[in-house]
Amino acid sequence: AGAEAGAEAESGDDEAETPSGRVFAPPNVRRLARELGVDIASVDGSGPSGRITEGDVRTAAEADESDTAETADDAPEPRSVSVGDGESSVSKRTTDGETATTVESAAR
Amino acid sequence: MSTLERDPLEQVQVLDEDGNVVGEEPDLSEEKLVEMYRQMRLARHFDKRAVSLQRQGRMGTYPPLSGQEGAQIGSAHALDDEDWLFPSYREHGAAVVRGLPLKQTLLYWMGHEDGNKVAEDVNVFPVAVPIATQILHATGAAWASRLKGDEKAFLTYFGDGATSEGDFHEGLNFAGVFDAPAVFFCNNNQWAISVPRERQTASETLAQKAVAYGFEGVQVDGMDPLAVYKVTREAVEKAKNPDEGELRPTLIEAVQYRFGAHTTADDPTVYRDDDEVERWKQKDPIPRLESYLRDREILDDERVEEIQASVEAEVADAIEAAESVPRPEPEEMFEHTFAELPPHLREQYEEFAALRERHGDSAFLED
Amino acid sequence: MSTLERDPLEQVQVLDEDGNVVGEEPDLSEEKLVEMYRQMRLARHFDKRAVSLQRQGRMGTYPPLSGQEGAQIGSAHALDDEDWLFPSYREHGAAVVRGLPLKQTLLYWMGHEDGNKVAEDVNVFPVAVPIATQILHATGAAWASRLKGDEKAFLTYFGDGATSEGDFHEGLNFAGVFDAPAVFFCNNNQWAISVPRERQTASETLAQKAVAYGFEGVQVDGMDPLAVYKVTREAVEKAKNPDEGELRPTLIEAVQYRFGAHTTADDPTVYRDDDEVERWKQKDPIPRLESYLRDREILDDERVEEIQASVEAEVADAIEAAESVPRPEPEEMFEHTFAELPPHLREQYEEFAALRERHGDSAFLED
Amino acid sequence: MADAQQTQNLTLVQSVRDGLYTEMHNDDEVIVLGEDVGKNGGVFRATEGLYDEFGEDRVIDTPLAESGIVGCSVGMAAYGLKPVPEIQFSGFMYPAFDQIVSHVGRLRTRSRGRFTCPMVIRAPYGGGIRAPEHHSESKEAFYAHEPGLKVVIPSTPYDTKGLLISAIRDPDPVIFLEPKLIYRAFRGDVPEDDYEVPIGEAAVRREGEDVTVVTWGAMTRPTMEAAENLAEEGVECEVIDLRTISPIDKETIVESFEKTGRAAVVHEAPKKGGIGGEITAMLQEEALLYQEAPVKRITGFDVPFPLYALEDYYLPSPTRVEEGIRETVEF
Amino acid sequence: MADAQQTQNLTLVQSVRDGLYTEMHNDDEVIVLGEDVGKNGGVFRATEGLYDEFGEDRVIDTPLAESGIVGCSVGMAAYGLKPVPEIQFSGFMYPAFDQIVSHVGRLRTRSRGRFTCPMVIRAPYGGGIRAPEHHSESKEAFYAHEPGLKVVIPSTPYDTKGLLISAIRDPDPVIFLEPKLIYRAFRGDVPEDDYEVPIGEAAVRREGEDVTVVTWGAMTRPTMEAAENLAEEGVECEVIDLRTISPIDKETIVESFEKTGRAAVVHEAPKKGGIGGEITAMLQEEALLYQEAPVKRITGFDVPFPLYALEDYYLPSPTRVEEGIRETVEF
Ligand SMILES: Cc1ncc(C[n+]2csc(CCOP(=O)(O)OP(=O)(O)O)c2C)c(N)n1
Ligand SMILES: Cc1ncc(C[n+]2csc(CCOP(=O)(O)OP(=O)(O)O)c2C)c(N)n1
Ligand SMILES: [Mg+2]
Ligand SMILES: [Mg+2]
Ligand SMILES: [Mg+2]
Repeated sequence: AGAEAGAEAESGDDEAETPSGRVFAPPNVRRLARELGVDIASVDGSGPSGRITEGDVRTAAEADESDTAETADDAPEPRSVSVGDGESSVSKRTTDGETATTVESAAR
Repeated sequence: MSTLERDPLEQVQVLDEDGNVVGEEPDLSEEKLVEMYRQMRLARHFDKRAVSLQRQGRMGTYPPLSGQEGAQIGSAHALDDEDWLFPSYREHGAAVVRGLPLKQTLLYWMGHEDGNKVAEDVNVFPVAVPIATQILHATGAAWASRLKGDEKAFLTYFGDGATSEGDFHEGLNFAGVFDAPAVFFCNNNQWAISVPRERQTASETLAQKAVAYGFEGVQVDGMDPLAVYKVTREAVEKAKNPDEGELRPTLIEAVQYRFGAHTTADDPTVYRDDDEVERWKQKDPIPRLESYLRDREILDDERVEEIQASVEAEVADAIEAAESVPRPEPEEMFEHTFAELPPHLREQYEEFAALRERHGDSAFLED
Repeated sequence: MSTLERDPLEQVQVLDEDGNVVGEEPDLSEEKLVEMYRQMRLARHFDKRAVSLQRQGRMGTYPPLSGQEGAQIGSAHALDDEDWLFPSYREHGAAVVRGLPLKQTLLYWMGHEDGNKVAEDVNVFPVAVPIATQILHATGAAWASRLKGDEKAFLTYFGDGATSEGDFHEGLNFAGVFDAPAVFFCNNNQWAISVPRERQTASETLAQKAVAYGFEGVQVDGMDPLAVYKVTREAVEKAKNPDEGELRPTLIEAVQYRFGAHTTADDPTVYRDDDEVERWKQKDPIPRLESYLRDREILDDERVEEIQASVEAEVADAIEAAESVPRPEPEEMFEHTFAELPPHLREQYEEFAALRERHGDSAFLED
Repeated sequence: MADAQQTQNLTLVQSVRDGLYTEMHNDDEVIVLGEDVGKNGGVFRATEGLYDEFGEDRVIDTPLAESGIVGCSVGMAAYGLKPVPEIQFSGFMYPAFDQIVSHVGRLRTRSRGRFTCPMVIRAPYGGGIRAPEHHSESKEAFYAHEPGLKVVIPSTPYDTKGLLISAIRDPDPVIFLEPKLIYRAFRGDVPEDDYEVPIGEAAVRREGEDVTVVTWGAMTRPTMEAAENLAEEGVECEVIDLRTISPIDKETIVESFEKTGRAAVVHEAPKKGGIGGEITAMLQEEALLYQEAPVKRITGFDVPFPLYALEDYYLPSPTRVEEGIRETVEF
Repeated sequence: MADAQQTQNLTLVQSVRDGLYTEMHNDDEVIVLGEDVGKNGGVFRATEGLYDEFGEDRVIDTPLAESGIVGCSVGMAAYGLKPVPEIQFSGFMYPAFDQIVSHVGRLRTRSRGRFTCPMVIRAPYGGGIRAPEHHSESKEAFYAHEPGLKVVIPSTPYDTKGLLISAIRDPDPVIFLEPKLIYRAFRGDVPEDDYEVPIGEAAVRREGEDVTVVTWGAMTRPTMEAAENLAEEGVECEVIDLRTISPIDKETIVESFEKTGRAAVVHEAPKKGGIGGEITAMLQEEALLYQEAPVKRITGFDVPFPLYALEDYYLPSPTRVEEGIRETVEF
């Protein structure tokens, strides 16, 4: 995904209407992807303008589950965040900076 | 000794309370005198109507001027065409003298910026509400005119309360240092809303504050239009053409009284006695000038009635004209912030316009 | 006629430039006179050392006072113990008289807020850098003291330049209206950085500006410590105990000169002539008082040397004391914004502390 | 809250007066000063009767000079009084801006606590009452950016008295801006006794799961109206009345945002550089991962406040608020 | 850029002087006024030689009164001059705040274009030079919140002259804040001729794919240094020098953010109510769907600017900037 994003930027495409290459998702969906261990860059968006929705991520997660072994290597590790409905306690800042770096640069 | 060199504690007077001549009369033609008289009546009538418009909900808060016509009309007449006026917010009478249509004054107090859109040939600056701030603008413009080699005078009005503000001090001080052709005209109407003149400063007169700036200060009976004219005229002439070694600026304290409320939002009975008001009404500038003109047979009953009728018609026309101006288009809000509309304002404007398009004015005007 | 009632154009003097008595001497004991002399020398020596500390990079920008010792020491001595001082930024000498250790003055100019942490029993307000702002603080405190029924005087220092600011005007005007026991002491040292006194205002004196506020103004030879003492003492006494019908405040214009630069960042040769400096050096307050004291055999060579030695030791000690104060802990930045640390500042503090912990001071001090 | 016997039904401006009255009774050091606050009782009657009650040494008409009023208050506060200067309209605080910024908010720090500056600068703020030019300012952001100042804006009669009393008792200076649009718009129960509403704590005016709407002062009304309208469509707003603009009660707004994932801020001040930006930044600093839609700022436009013929177009109206919230919700 | 022959190698403050000099030559209506700007050439020498060149009617030493300086400039501008008042330090703009806010930024609107206020208020701003108290202010946010003002802060000698010339030519008022910390820190090529750098356009100082870092003025240096350090670790910052703080060049910052998905803002002003919040709000309004991490604000602390013994702890340093960016990147 990182390579793609870079290439896209270099190609000078500045129209963001329909994002191609860049992940196009609200932060909470990104969070869900992290929580479910989904590589959000590989998810197709079905929302407005191709936006990735929670549903897209969940669908991808279900697909992943059926194929865990194959994707394990490039999927980001889930953070130490509890999945919940928003009321649950969530450590907003990861305490595991090291892991996060690795994960993020991998994702990039 | 010029009037301006008099001891600032002595008040200049031409007419006494009954209109008798007690000082040297200024050189004014009959025509001019009648014009002044007419404009004073115009201002008085305008004031009455404006207050009533406010009461009827046809205008917002309005600051009445009754009692102060002599100071306004007398001083404004002392200016030459090319001179400039920097008003505060109460000088509707002076503005008329200088060529600002009453309609504009009405529009302004009806909440319409066009009231401040002074015509190119009218040398009047926009109304200044933040007290004393306009004094600096007048000084700056006066100073600029000298830098440009023009020969003009710049008169600014402010109240007794305004003399307490830092900007009063800085404005007069700059004028002294840069010898700006400015006339600082203080309408000391004894009250700053509810605060009496004695609470404003411990100095005996406001005129003597000029001592701090190295130029002349003079106190004049502000309800004597001829005395006001005379003193102001001398100040204007000195501003443009001072004697050797003389500084151009002058501080004029015109001692007067506001008969009515500070604004239509104010209730003066809370803070001052009717007695006091009555006492000052004895000095009313209009009957004073009228009696002077009648004595000289320049006015008679007929003429006075004629004038009153024409004044009433003029005010009625102005009101009609102002009220028939459509409410400004809301888009105008965005237009004059900058010479050109920057992107962020264009966006805001578009969002605004779209909402208005969708919902109509009710999207904004509801409560 | 009290000194304060004199025509403000006349300058009060006790000693002429050679220390000869030309006016009525104030009632001061020999001890007091020697103390004043010593403090003037202390201030002078301190000044020299402070400038040199700055040159050596041991202190930041510093505003020297040489030439102004007479005005500072003379006026500060006129205060009683319970009185208050509201300084500007140049009155290191006056502060010493009032009990502020030199060490604190040094700390302040070394960039250490503790310099402004005045001891509870020292009636000196923090240094005021924004010009003229402290005048209002002095007026307010003076006014508050009267509301509380105290009987104290409040003296504030400011420069010739400060008289142009709005806050000067508002401060003196409030003092007049509320009859505050304030002494407005203007150190007219002829220059506001590079701007000469004549460019500051068109009035002939600064003292006459008091006319605008209804109380007395007086001009004094500010390089004559005895005249300064005398005038200030009268003003202090009047502030606390005015005659019937007399207003408490006084404006004192102490005419003087700063021998050196405005601050160590300033180069006065750009804007003024050496001649002028030399002329004013003839009025140096220190030799003037010294010669007066020698004439009276209160001082002799030996005593003078002794004094000079003790003064040098005192300054050296103060410098050592100031320099041995550790650099303030960065945490202190957060401590005094509010009485209690609010959550957002606690967070910022913690983030800061964590960073410092991780990286040490080099995380901040690099460059 | 006190029981019925001990409460009065007051407008917001009456509650200001009641707060002043109460605290002046409690504490002799409290004095009120400003233009027309004495005999006249204030141009909005916020100090009505205080002059008669406490005398001219404690309710003081000053000359017309805002820097003078605030600068003298600094000296008074340092000398041990607790001045409550009134600035007649918040648009006339600017002449005192230097004293406010350079001294009021710094005296404690500058002197390492030796001198303090307990004072409350009161001023009516905001538009919507067909007032003359310069009378409709709403620039709380100016004061919120100065580190040493607290900024409080009440929106109910109850809060007004409690917050004002807290502000007067606060050992540090407070800028107390009063929404003059709702000075007399409605009444509310106000205990006769003294009580404090703590500075720094927001109030949840309406609970809801769908979107967090942060507002304060006069804008709480159109916001609540919009929230009710939206509720009819099934959109539940959690309306938070900030009450203290500085420092902001981050905990309350973040907690709500973590629940709703969506937010709007409603203020009448111009957008650019307004508090809406600060709140947005806070929310996403603390709770980005909950965020489902951009935080919508519904604000005055970035133009000088117009004369009153257009002011209703300038101020966020219920429909504008509603539309703005909807935009967030439907994102 | 002009070729070598026609350029000078100037410091930033020399470039200020060159800009003034150039435009005063081009346009007789341009005048400079302020404290010590004449014979003394300004306390930072920003007006050096102008008095000799243009005379005392165009380079004017004024009395010590900032409201006077700005208020008179309003009258001068309305009368057809183009005043360039200098306020000696930005901490001393507050006495003029009323004139700036109530008049400078509103004259055009108030008079529906009949009167205008073309002026440039210049002031050195910011900390880091061991200056005395009140000399280190950095409150660009105050001016950015006032709708009718433009706010410009250059960071290079080249931009300084070009922006200053644009500001003087602008038909509307501009607050021109000069980073005094870098007045003499380095030199840069500055064309001898006149040229404009457009107001409202940011400059990308460094391209990068990983994180957008927005800054301006004196903070561009620690930011660039941090960016270089991070590059060694493989983190590529896109550093955007805002240059105009109001109105902000939204397009440039949003475009970058859409590319990087991460951002930090670096300013030396206090955090609360600072421009960092405004930028954060803008980014998420326009590009939330690209956002991968909270926008990090690396700023001065919310305490009064300390005396100089502690100022280095107050100001964002390269390490603080680096750590802040890292936090965003590693989120
Ligand atoms: C800076 C400022 N402070 C306060 C006000 C509110 N205000 C409007 S008029 C007024 C009294 C003015 O008194 P004065 O200067 O005597 O003028 P007058 O109204 O009597 O003509 C006050 C306090 C204001 N407009 N501007
Ligand atoms: C409000 C304000 N404006 C400008 C300055 C910068 N400044 C510091 S000292 C000074 C000159 C002061 O002159 P004066 O009042 O005569 O006092 P002096 O330094 O001569 O003692 C100036 C302009 C400041 N400190 N505060
Ligand atoms: Mg002022
Ligand atoms: Mg009046
Ligand atoms: Mg001086």
